[in-house]
Amino acid sequence: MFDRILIANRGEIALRILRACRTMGIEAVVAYSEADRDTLAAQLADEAICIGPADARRSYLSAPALISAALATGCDAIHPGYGFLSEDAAFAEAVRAHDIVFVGPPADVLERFASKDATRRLLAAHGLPTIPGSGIVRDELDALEQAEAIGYPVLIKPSAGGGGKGMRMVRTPRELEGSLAVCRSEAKAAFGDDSVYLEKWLDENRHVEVQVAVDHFGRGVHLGERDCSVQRRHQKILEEAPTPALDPASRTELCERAIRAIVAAGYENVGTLEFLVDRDGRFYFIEINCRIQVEHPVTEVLTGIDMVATQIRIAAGEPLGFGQSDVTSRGHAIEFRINADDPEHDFRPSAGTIERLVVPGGPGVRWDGHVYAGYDVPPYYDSLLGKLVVWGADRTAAIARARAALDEMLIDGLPTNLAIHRALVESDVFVDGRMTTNLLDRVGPGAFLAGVAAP
Amino acid sequence: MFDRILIANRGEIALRILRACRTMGIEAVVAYSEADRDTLAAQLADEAICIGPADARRSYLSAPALISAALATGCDAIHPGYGFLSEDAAFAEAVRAHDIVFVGPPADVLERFASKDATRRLLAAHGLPTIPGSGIVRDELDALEQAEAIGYPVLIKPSAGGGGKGMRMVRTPRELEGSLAVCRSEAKAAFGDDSVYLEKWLDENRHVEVQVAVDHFGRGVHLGERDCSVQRRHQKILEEAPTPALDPASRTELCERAIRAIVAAGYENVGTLEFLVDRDGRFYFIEINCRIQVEHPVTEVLTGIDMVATQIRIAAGEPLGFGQSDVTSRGHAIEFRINADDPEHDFRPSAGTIERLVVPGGPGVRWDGHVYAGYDVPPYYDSLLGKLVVWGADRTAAIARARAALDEMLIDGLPTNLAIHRALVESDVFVDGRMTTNLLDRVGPGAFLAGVAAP
Amino acid sequence: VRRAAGPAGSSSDAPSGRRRGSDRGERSPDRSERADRAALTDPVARHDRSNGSGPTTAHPARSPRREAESPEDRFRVIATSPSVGPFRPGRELRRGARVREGDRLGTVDLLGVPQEVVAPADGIVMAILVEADEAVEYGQPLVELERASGTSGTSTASGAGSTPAGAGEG
Amino acid sequence: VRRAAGPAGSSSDAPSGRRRGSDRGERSPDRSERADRAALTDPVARHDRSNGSGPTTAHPARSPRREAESPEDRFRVIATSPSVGPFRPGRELRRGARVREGDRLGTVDLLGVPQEVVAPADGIVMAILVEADEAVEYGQPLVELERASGTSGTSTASGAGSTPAGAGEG
Repeated sequence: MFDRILIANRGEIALRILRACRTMGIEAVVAYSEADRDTLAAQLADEAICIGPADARRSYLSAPALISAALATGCDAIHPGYGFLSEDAAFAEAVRAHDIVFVGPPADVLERFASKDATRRLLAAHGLPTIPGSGIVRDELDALEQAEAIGYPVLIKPSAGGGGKGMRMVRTPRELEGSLAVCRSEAKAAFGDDSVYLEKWLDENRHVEVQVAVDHFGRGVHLGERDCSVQRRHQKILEEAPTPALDPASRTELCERAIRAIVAAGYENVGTLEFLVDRDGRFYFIEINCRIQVEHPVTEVLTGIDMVATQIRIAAGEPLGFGQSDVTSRGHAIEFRINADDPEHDFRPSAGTIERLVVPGGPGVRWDGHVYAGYDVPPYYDSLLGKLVVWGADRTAAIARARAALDEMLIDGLPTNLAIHRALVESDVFVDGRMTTNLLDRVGPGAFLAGVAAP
Repeated sequence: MFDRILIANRGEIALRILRACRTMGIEAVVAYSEADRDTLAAQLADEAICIGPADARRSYLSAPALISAALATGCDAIHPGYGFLSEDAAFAEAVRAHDIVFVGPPADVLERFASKDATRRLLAAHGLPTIPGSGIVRDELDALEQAEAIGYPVLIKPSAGGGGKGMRMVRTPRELEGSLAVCRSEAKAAFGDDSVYLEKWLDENRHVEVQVAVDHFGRGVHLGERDCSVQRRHQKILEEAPTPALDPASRTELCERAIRAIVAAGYENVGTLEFLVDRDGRFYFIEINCRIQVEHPVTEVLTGIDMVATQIRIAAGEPLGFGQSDVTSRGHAIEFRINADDPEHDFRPSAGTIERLVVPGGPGVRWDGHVYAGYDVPPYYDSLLGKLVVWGADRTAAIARARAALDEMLIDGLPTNLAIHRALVESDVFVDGRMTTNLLDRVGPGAFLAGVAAP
Repeated sequence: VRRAAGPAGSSSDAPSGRRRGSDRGERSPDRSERADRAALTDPVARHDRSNGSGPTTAHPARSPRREAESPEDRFRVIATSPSVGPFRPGRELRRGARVREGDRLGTVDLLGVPQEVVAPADGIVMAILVEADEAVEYGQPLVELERASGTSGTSTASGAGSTPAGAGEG
Repeated sequence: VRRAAGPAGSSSDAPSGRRRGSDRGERSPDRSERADRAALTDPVARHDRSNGSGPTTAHPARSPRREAESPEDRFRVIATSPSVGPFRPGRELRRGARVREGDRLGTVDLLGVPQEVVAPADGIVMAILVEADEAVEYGQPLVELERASGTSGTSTASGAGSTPAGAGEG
C-alpha cells in the first residue's frame, strides 16, 4: 500500500480522498492553488503544497506542477479526483514515468476508453446496446446519409467532448447542414478536435449509470446503478439509487451486462458506465467515466463499501477482496448537490463568504462538504459547496428524510440552489419517480419552483 | 398516528425527536425553558412554547407545565425524551388523564418496572440471570446476614436510584455496618426513598445492554446489544456495537433471552435491558431503562431502523410492522458523547459560547447535536453537546473512521472531552476491546491521557 | 407561544413577522434583518408542506437575543405570565386602570390551578396584550403598564433560582 | 510546503510554529493566537499517530489570511517561487549582493525545466530564505531584498490571469 498520496484536486473531493487516506493509514498531501489555501482539505492535510495560481491551467491542470509537487513531498501516488486531469491518459503516463502511481486506470486503459465513439463500438462488441448512431462523420454528405439511416431527430456530438458541451439536436437534413460546421468549430475550440458523430435523439430520457470496480487481475463487480435524471443544462444536480425507472429484474440485467462487458473489454479500477433509458425501459450505453464520480456516496450509503478506498487499493495492485455476492444494497439513497448557484439570476454560479453554516444531521444523513463558516468561496472553480446524502429504508422514507434535512440546512452569505432541491422533493414529478433529463430545462427552473410552490 | 407531538425535553434528544416527527409527517412543538430559547430544536420547531425558567424543577420536571403546554398547543402526544420525566409513571398517568398519549410505556408498565429490586425478581422469574443479591434489607442484622450469604465484597444500592448515584461498595461486615445508615440517608435525600438492597460486587465488568421493542399486541423484537463499558463515574461516554466482550453465539443468546423475558413480563414500547458481563463472559441482568436511550443511534446505524419513529408508532398503538428476521445488522458502530467537560479541571461540566464548530462528515459519519456556532451552552443542564457516531464494515474500520472524524472535529469557545475520545481510540486497551466500566476511574482520566500520549 | 414561519409567500414575506415572539419587546431588533438575510439565501418561497404549519422553519440564525433596555422602557413595565395556560384577565383589568405593585391583574390557568399575574410596579394599564382565555407561555408579556413613579427598570414575574439539573442518563 | 502540526507535546507547543508557512510574511499575524485558542480547546496534547506526521491537524480555524502591508514592507521586497520543485540559487546570489529588477536570482527546477526566479525590484539581497536544492512550493518566498529606490509595494513572481475552470462533472 502507498505511504503518501498527493491529492491533485480541490473542494469536497479533495476532502473525501483525504478521509479515505486517513482511514487507510496513508498520509495525505494536498496540492492546492493560491485560491484554495483555506479549503478544508488543505487545512486538514498532513502536508499541503501550493502548486500554482488560481487559474486551473497553471495549477490543477498543470501536469508538471503536480508531478513536481508529488516528488517534492515524497508521495508515491497521485489521486486526481474528478474533472481536471482525472481521465487524462498523458498525465497518467507522465506520472508513471516518474515512478509514481496514478490512482485510476492505467494510462493504456484510459487511452483505450478515451474516444467515446471507439468505446461505444468496443462495448457494443461486448454485448451492450448502444444508441443507434454513426461513426465519426467524414463530411456533410456522409452526415446526411448516416442521419437518414438513423432517422431524425439526431444529435450531433463531439467525439472528444464531455459534460454535454457542444451537442446539438437537429430535426431535418436542412438543420443538419446548417449546424454541422458550427458544431465542428465549437468542438475544435473546446476540445482541440473537430471530430463529431451522430446519435439518434431520444426524448424523455432517464440517465442511469452503473458503478463498477475491476481489479488488476480482471476480477470485477458492479455496485448497482444510480439514477441521475435530475439535470440542468446537462449537469446532474440530484442522484439517487435504486433507479425508479426500472424494475428489479431490469436493474439486475443492466448491471450484470455492464460488468460483463467492461471486464471483457479490459477495464481496470473503479468506473461508471452511463446509460440512457427510454420511456419503455430500454437502455443504451452512452459513455464511461474512468474515475471516481461526484455521486459515489449514493453507492457507499447503500452498500457500505468505501469507493475511494477501493479505488486506491486497486491502484496499489491489491486484489478486490470481495465478490459480487458480498455487495449487498440496503434501502434508498438520494444525493443533493448543494451549489452556490443563484436562483435569482438563472442559477449562475456565485462566490462569496460563508457567513453561517448549519448542516443537518441525525439518522440517515451524510454531508460531504469542504466549506465552513468564514470560508471564502472562490469564483474560479465549480460552484459545488457540498453534497447532502440521505438514506431511508425505502424511497418514500428517503424523500421524507430529505425534506427534513433540506429544511434544516442553513447556508448564509451567498446564494445557493437549496430552493430547487426543496422544490424537487415536493414535486409530484420527482416524488412519482418521473424525472427526465430535460425536464428542468424544458419547464425552466423558475417556473418549476413556482409550480411546486403554488400548485 | 398523532398530528402533533409536544417534545418535553431539550438538547440533542429534542432535535432527534423533532427529526423523527418531520419524517413521519407529525408536527413538532418544542417545550423549552427560558435558558433554551436558542437551542436548535426550539428554533426548528413548528411551534415552540416556553414552559418555565431555567431551573428544571419548574420547567422540564414540571408535569403541570408540560401538560398545560401540550393542551395550549393542541398536541395529542408528549414525548419525554430521556432523563427528566421520561420514566415517571405518575407523569405518564397524568398525561393520559388529559387524553394525551405519553410516548413510552403505559403508566402501569412504568409502574411495574419502577423498582429495580422488583424488576430483577420479575425478570429472574422469566429466566434472566441476575447478580446474586438481596431483597430490600430490613435492618442492619438482615443486611449482615444477607451479605454473608452473597459473599463480600458487596454493593449497597438504593432501590429507587439510577445513574450510579448513592451506591457504595463494602468489603467487610464492619464496613457494611459503617455505611448502611449513610447510604439510606443519601437515598432518602436523592430519591425520597431510603430502601436499599445488596448486590455481589463484580470487579472488571463490562456493561452490555440489549435494545428491545415490544408493541401493544405483545409482539417484540430485540435490535441487538450495545457495549457501554467506557464510563467515567458511572456515566457512559462511549458506546459501541457489537460488543467485543462476547462471541456471536453468546450475543445471540443474550439478546434472545432478553427479548423472551421482557415480552413475557408484559413490557411495552422500546426499552433497554442492562447487563453486567464478567471476565468469563457470564451475564447478569441489572436494570431496565423504559425510554429511548442516549446511545440509540448505535443501533440505528447498524440496523437502519429508526428507533424514535418505532417508539412513536408503538405509542400510537400501531403494530411493530417487522419481525425478528427483518432486523439485520451490518458492520460496527461507535458513538462518542461529546461533552462540554473540562479536561483541565477533572472533566467538570462547563458552559460558554460555541465560537466555531466544524463537524466531521463523509462516509460512515453521523452527528446528532443541537449546538451551532454562536450558541451559548447554558450551565443548567447536562454537558452533552452532541454525539458523534461512526460506522465501519468491522470494528477496525470503525476505529479508523473514528480517529479521522475525531481529528476533524473542531469546537472552539469552551472546553470539551474530545481529548479523552482521541486518547481512547489510540489506546491499546480500547483497540483490543478490553475496556471495563471502572478502568477510567481506576487509572484516572489524566493519567489515561498521559499514558496514551507517551507510551 | 412561538410559531414557525409557516408558508412564506415571497422573500419579503419573511418569517420575522410570523412568530408571535417577534411582537415581544424582549426580542432582538436585528431579528427582521437576519430573517431578510436568510430570505436572501432562500429567495424562492418555502411552500406549504401539509396544512399550513409544516416544517417551514425559523433557524438558529434568527435566534432572538434580549435587547438592551431602550430609553422608553424606563416608563414602561410589563406584567408577564408566571406559567403556561389560558390567561384569565381580572375583572377590573382595563385600559387606563390604575394599579399598584403587587395587585392581581389576572391569572393563568395551570391545569385548573390559577397562577397569579401581578403588577410589577405602580402604574396605569396601557395595553392588555392577549385576549381573555388565550393560551400563553411562561414569561409572555400580558399587560403593559406606564410606570407611575420615576424608578426605572422592567420586571417580570419570573426569576426563580436556577439549580443545575441533569437530563441525560443513558 | 506547509506541514501539519505534527505531534504537539503540550498546549504551548501549538501548531503555529510547526508549519513552514508560518514563517512567511504573508501569513496572518493572528495565526499563533488562533492556534493558542485551539490549543485551549484541546489542552491535552494530540499524540503522534504513526510516524511523526500523522493526522494531527491544523484546522480552518487556523486558516491564514494575508496580512495588511506593514510599514517596513515598503523597504522590503520578496522574490517568490514561480513554480514547484527544488530551488537552485544563481551563482552570484549571496547576502549583500546588489541586484536589479528582472535579474535572474536562481531557478526552480520543474521536472528538469528551469523556471526563473527574478528580482522584483532593484535592491540588496538581505536573506536567502531556503537552502540550495530544497523543494519549494509555488509563491514561496525565496529571496528577501531591501529596496534600493523609494517605490513601495511588494511584488511576487505570480499573477497570471485567472480564468474560471470547471472541476466537477459527475
